[in-house]
Amino acid sequence: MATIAPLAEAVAQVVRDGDTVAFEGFTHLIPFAAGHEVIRQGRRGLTLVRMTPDVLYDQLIGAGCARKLVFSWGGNPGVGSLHRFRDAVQHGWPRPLELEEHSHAGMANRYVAAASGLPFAVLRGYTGTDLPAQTANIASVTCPFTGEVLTAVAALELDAAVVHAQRADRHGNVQLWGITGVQKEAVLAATRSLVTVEEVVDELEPRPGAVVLPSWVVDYVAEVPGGAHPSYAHDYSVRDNDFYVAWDAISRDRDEFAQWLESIA
Amino acid sequence: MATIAPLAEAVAQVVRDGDTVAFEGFTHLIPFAAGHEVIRQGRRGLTLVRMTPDVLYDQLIGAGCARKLVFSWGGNPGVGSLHRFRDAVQHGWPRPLELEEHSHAGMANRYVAAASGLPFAVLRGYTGTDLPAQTANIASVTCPFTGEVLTAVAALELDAAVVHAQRADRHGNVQLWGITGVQKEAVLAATRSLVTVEEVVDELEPRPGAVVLPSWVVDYVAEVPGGAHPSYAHDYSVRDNDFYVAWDAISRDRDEFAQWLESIA
Amino acid sequence: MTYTSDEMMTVAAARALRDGAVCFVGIGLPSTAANLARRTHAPDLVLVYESGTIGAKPDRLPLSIGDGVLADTAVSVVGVPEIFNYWLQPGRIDVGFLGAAQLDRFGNINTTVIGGDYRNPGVRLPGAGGAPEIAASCREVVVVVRQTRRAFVERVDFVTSFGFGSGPGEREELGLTGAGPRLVITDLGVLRPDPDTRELVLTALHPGVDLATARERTGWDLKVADDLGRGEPPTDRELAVLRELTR
Amino acid sequence: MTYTSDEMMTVAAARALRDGAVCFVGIGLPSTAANLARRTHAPDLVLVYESGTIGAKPDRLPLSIGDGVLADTAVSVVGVPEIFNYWLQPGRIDVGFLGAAQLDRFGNINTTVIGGDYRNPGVRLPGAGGAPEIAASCREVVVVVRQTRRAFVERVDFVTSFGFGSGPGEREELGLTGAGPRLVITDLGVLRPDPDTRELVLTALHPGVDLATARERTGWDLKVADDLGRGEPPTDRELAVLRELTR
Repeated sequence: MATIAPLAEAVAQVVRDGDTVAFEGFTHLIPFAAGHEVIRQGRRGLTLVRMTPDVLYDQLIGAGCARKLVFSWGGNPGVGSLHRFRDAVQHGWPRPLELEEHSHAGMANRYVAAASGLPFAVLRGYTGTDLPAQTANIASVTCPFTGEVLTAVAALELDAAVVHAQRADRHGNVQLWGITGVQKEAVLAATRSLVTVEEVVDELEPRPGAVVLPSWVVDYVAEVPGGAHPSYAHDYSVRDNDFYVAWDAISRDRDEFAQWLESIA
Repeated sequence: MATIAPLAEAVAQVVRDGDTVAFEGFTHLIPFAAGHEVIRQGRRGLTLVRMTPDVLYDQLIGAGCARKLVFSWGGNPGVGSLHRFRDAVQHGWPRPLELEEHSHAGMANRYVAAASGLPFAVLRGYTGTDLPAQTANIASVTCPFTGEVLTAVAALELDAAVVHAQRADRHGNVQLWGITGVQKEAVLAATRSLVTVEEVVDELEPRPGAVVLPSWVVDYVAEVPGGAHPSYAHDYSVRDNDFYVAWDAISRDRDEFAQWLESIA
Repeated sequence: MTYTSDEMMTVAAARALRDGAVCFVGIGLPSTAANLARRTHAPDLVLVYESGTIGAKPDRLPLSIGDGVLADTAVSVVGVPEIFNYWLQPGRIDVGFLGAAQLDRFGNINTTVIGGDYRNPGVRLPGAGGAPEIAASCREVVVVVRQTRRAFVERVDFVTSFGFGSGPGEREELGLTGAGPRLVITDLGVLRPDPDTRELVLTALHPGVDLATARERTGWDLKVADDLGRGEPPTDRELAVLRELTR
Repeated sequence: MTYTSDEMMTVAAARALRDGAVCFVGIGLPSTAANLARRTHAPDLVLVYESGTIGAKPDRLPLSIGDGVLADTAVSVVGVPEIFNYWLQPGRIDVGFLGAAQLDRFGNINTTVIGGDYRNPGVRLPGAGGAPEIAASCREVVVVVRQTRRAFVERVDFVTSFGFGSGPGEREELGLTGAGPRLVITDLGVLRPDPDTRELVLTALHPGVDLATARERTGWDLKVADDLGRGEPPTDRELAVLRELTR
């Protein structure tokens, strides 16, 4: 059964120094508020996992929370590059950032394997590319029936998963809809989980396209209206595209970024 | 793009002698009307595939359409045994029935592999049981990362899949909801597919929990109101439990069964 | 109130489920018992059915695992591949609740064929369904089965679902993470595996059942616990709720 | 109407999509072109985005692959694992529509690192996203990229997405089922792989572009088709729809 708790307490319980942690969200429902709380709590040595690390991960990396990034596409969608990410990779600032890089299909299947309690997943992926030479956790596997050689990826087991959703009920059952990404898989792949929600309601009225996470696979729920801003929560808010554009300038400069960091302290 | 056609034409196009064909449905949405049309058209030598062959498969087997059954649970749910199935297995009547027997988890993963364009799937399954000794298409595979030995099942590629759904729109996009079983996987695993629907509508209004099959992965749609009877279509009809009970007596006796066969001719 | 031995069995099975547990439920007696538990001492019992309904709260007993009432009342409805891969396989389920056509002294279950051989069986049964992986992956398994000499055999004719194989250490060797059958509940009493030998031992009799009957209806030399217990009869409330559910 | 070279490129890319095709669309120029096609000659073009939206019909251009408008207008929205496993991987998609930071003479694409080595890159780019499997599994691939000497290189610094490797037969040897890059559309013209050598050959120039410019902006010795074509300029309608989409 999930515990409904204030954000600071929930983050303190779920995200610990040295954790392998995913703040998932595919453009939609990115748990910014929870990520900022991680920055405030000064977590260090995190292995950050996400298919599409964007501005939130730029912030976490720039704040020095991360030692490693496991990902498949790192950019500011529709705007350009992540400058804090680049600064960490190219200049080791504020600290070096180890990379483990995949394709989306590879990452998605790594989550699926972990959510399924399997040590690996099979896919047709990475073929002919330079990625396997640089990335651990990609191997080959032979079909025992046809002899065909396919790609295997290792399960992506997480210490913690943090996602944002539209709603939870008072038992801690969670409901999210719109573009649902790999949030279910991330929560099921994690030892500990936190879901921030737009609102806690008496009853989860069924919604088309909704994914529901039963309370008994969620550890903490925190009510954080607007907790996905500048990303969005379908039917609750729209994406703040201006912030994403503004981030480009903020993040290009270490001092500007430092000021931004103070603004969320 | 799916073609919307009368049932007889659609069945003639989709199900051919000697096919490996699944009429899927997990208690709910079982495509009885399409199956009866297959009996009327006198198809022979079918390899019938289904996780839960129930009364419809008893009928197809008794009518002599099948040469093989690939399945994981064959019974009359809530009632008892399938007597035509037993008669075929135990006495070869009306013809011998070859069996390939799996667990639900194995069958579901075999469909997933085929729907995913992979030759096999990995699971923790069948361990310690007598099934692998009797069943082809179960093997072992070693994790290239951990060395752990897991179970592999071969992809379940179908010539044809037949399912029933609540609705289609005039483009042939199909919508089904309630218990959705493995219908999506069966259609995606098949070379040819037919969906019978309760009704064809102008617009598929979104529904909670609905699975939508885009028109371009469906070959034929046939409007057959009540086409799942005596099974049911969630929000359209209820399960005719009396028929399932009555089937026990009909199917126990070859002559009674023959009379039933005439009744659908 | 008077009651039948089947009612006693169902009540005993219901009592074995602690409130809040997550329970993977087969149809028939297990489903009846789980729904009885949810209506009595375990209102927060989570029922998971292999048809993909998670947290179903049926207001009447489903006649099949695919009844519409399960989908209508569930917290979440998922596809069949997902229920096995994401929910059962990783060991998220506390209790797997199974029936059996044959059960042997080491808790192995047969629902496939009886007599003859596999290709030429005496009786062809429905087969495995979800049971092999329920027996393997749930944290523990509870079996509900009527105790007869035909059902309680020295060695099952076919291992559809693995219990303890032929003794201690086999589950571990096979890499099975679930603890296996913890409890077998029959119309006569309760059996549990001996912690050392893994053989099923009679640990309690239902009210009014004598030990001789239990021995007689067991196809092997039944071991009996030193502290053989005696179950409580169904309460009036348990019987009333059960009869309301099954009428 | 006057138009920019980017507009010409987008219009040419849109024209390459036949009506009714199922198209896996990356964000940016490919998405603009695909939506332009859907609004002009290809109303039944099926747009699939890696965010899981199938058959999206956005009424305005999405700014990211995860815009709400894609979910609201889609025939079906599925999870990200499903979009890759059930929809892309089995080869159900007709056309994969990709951009590139670097592209080489054999149609290989780099969106990972430029300069230096992988661990110490000159420029760190966003990475692979869905591109490696789009390039591998779609029946064919269309690349939309501005033609510059920096982008059009002899050999990409990093193969993020495989085109033809270093020549004929390599896709087949690797077991790739898709045909690979069929068309590269730039702001200057159109390139296609030579059927024998698989090297990209300039097959058409956009109106007003001279061959010398195309050669100059290519980092390898550009081969030119004997029957070098000349594209049609954007029609007024194409430009009007494009500008309506992107304003």
